[in-house]
Amino acid sequence: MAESGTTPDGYLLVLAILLPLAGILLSFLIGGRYAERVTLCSTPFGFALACAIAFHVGQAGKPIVYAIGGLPPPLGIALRADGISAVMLIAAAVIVTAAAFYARAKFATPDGVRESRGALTFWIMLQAIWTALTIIFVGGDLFNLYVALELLTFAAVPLVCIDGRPETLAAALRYLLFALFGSISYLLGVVLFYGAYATLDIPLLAQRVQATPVVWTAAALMTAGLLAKTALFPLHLWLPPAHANAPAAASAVLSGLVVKGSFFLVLRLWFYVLPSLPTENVAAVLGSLGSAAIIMGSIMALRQARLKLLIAYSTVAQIGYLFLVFPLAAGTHTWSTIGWSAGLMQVLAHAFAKAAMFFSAGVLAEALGHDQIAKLGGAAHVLPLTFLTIALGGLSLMGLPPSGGFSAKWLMLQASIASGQWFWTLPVLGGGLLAAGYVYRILAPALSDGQVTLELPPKRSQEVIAFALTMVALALGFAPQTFFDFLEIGRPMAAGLP
Amino acid sequence: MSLLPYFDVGLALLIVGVAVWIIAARDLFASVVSYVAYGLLLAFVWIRLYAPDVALTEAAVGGGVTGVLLITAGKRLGALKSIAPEAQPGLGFKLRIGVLAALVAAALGAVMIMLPDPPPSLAPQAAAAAAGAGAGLGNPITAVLISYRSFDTMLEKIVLILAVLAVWSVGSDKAWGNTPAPFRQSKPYAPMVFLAQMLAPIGALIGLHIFWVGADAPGGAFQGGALLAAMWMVAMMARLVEPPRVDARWLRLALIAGPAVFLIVGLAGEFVAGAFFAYPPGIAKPIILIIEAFMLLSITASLPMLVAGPPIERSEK
Amino acid sequence: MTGLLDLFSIAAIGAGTFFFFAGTVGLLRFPDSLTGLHALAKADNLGLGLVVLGLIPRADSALSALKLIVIWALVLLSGASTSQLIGRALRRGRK
Amino acid sequence: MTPSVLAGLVGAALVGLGLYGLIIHPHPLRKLLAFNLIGSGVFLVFGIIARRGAAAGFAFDPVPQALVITGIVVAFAASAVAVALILRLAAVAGSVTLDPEAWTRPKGEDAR
Repeated sequence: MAESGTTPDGYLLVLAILLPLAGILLSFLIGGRYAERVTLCSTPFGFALACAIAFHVGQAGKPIVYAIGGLPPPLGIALRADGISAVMLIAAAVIVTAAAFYARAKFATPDGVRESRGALTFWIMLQAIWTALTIIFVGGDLFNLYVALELLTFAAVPLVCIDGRPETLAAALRYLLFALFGSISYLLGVVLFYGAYATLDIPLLAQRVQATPVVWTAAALMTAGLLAKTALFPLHLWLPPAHANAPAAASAVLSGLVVKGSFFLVLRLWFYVLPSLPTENVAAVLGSLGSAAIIMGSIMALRQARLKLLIAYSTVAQIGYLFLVFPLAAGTHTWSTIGWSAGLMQVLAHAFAKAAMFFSAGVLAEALGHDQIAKLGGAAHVLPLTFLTIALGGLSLMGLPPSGGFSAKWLMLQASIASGQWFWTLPVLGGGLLAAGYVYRILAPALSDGQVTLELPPKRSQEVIAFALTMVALALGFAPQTFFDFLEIGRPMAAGLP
Repeated sequence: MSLLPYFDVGLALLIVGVAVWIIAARDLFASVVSYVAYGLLLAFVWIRLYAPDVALTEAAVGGGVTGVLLITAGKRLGALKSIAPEAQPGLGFKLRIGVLAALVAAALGAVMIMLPDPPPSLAPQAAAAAAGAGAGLGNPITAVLISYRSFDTMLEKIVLILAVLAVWSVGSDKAWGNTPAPFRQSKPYAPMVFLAQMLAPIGALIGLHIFWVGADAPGGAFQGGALLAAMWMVAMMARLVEPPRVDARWLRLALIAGPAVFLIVGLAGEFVAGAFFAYPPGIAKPIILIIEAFMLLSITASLPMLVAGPPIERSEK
Repeated sequence: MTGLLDLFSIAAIGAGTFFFFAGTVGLLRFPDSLTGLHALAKADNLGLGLVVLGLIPRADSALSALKLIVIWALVLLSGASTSQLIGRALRRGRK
Repeated sequence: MTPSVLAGLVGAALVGLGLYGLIIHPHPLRKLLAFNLIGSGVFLVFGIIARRGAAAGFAFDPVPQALVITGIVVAFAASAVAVALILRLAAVAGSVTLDPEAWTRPKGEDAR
């Protein structure tokens, strides 16, 4: 029960949430170009807080906890940061910061007006996504996490249709309806858990749950809702139009981070709330859906005419890999640790690589005035840095060394073999080949001798930001063992529950 | 012997019947109107479940404000004749989805019967805590909302602000800084003006009363705020007042007041009471009333803005 | 005394229920919407008034009795106004 | 049958009906109504669980009742955002179809 007590460094978790939250309120009140300034000023502090949390988690070797209002669960709400929370907090801070600096060119408030629609919406919603993700990564209460999920939806949907074209409005509406279905399904699961155990606190639930029909129904409803929000095949239909039509800075955050928020809660549910349940069949179903997503998403990506749609379908495929973590990290076997490392590495590598890809696609679309793949002939000669970024990001998506994507897929193969579940190697390898195909489709014409004319010179700062994120994705390939040990902090083991 | 079971069964059948009609009605507007009736019927169920706080919320929001929102939307969509007729799905598809939905409902119904007995509950802890560190509030629901789950309640207000901004953001660039469309395009009828003039002050008084008693009796910031919001909307429908400009400083201030005060008090709690969002014992009740008063303001401002829609260009008026 | 009051309550609420019933039948059976509206107004004003009258002796305090009367007055106000509005909309729709 | 079991069955029926409507209806406003039916069904489940949790002198467990008030507010905000999107879509496109195919077709090919 020591779990529910506040640790001395727990206040960091509250600050990490309240910082962007105060930013939203301040931006909304004073408005205009201050919204941009508030965002840019708060990102370094948010990054510092995320690093401080990671430092404390690493030093203590166990989660840091804060009971809000000094009122511990079950009546109060607790925040908890473990290894994966800390890592995700840092990733979110880095990508949000990158998106903020990348977006300055497009979402500056124009001269001569005090406030503009697009700019105010973008800057406030970006901070709101950051707030919501922070709560999702450190939340310890299932209902509090529901409110955070809704916050995430309300922040993400307006970014999709920020340019107001009819097709973006339709994409945003579809996204909203899927997301609302997801939230309400999740909420129904939450209330069934409350009805069965009168608590919504994750560690308390983990101690109490038993394999009853009520628990299975609750878990199924929550999972179904979260899968709709994560866009796992066959609930992926909303994602490609939404992510491909949003402005590049928003697409990067949506594809790199927002879908990971709901995935993170699927992890929390099955590995933290229900580790004591026999979940082999569930893991097999999730793994199969993931495999189908890898294959279908990659094939659809191969068939797209627009670069941003190709990248969006690639997200559908890469999300599929995430779900292989369920069969590969199940239980307390020696190989489960490998599977767990693989899954988290895939989350991080994809977040950075995909954000970089969308940033590059944005630079390219601005410079060329279109993003038709067929008309990219020779574009690499005029935009060398951007295509280098796409090539290196593609390396991580394919799973070639040295990259985080390679580490993730290599560890997945290891875990499949070690666990005797060799069949999971097929989607991993097949997906890599198909990814090579769609990355080649972009690079081959671009490297050819064709002639393209630039409509606008590319923004050097934007190209550099994209390149920097790719380098993070590659650097993840050199992550030392201590990094993987860090990811294990606070992870409950099926046999010896704390 | 009591007649109540018959009343319950009748109410249940009526609600399911109206729900079927909402889904099955061919006409969009008929479906919308029955949804409003449905929201009011649900308030009865909440009374029967001993949840007067929820019943008040459901009647004010589920029936009232949502009703205005949906009827306005249905009317505006009906006025746009150019909307292409949608292809209806085939019978086979409907049948398959029908079976799926029936299975989900059956499974859920079975689970509702299988819930553990005796049921687990936090009521004893809530009762014990209300007497102690809690807040000294007579209404346990207000105590839970504002003390034990204060963090949820603050985030919910942030959700409302984001929703207001999301609604505003679908307007056109040129319209930014203007006012949303008036609730009625034409000159209002005299009876509407009379109704608004009579009802708005009385309703506002009742709203404040519901807010004030919320500490100890059913009611509170949300229920009172919803009523105040409804009165503002009635006044706007009668064109007694017009919707404010979206960049009006006072409006922005009113919208963020609730969560901002909550945030400041929450931060101060760390230094005064030893934890973020803790209230110093002894003066907890007045502090909570202050927070609730500002939340009342934010709710009153946000609900009509959500219904009013995005700002419009001058020529669209 | 209580017996007499109970009898009064039963009679008043029973009469109120009758007006609601008759109003509903009228709404469904009368030939057009305007006459239906007429029937509905009776149910709202008279029916609810009688129910409130019957409930007043059963209120626990003078304040709750007052609240019941206020509810009736508010329904009268909104009923009369909305009848006007609906009637007007019907007339305009007919033109 | 106790009122809470009855309300539980009503909640389950509403969720099923709403799910059916959400998938079947092509019109987004109808989908939104269906979503609200699911929402009210879920909230009823909260109400039942609160009622079942009556103890310690309370006729209900206050925690789920408090949660449901938050839930109703959030559901209303969601409806408002959806309505704003639907009306804007209808105003700029003259159609409220959600079918992505309809938007990728070249201009001028739309069925008149």
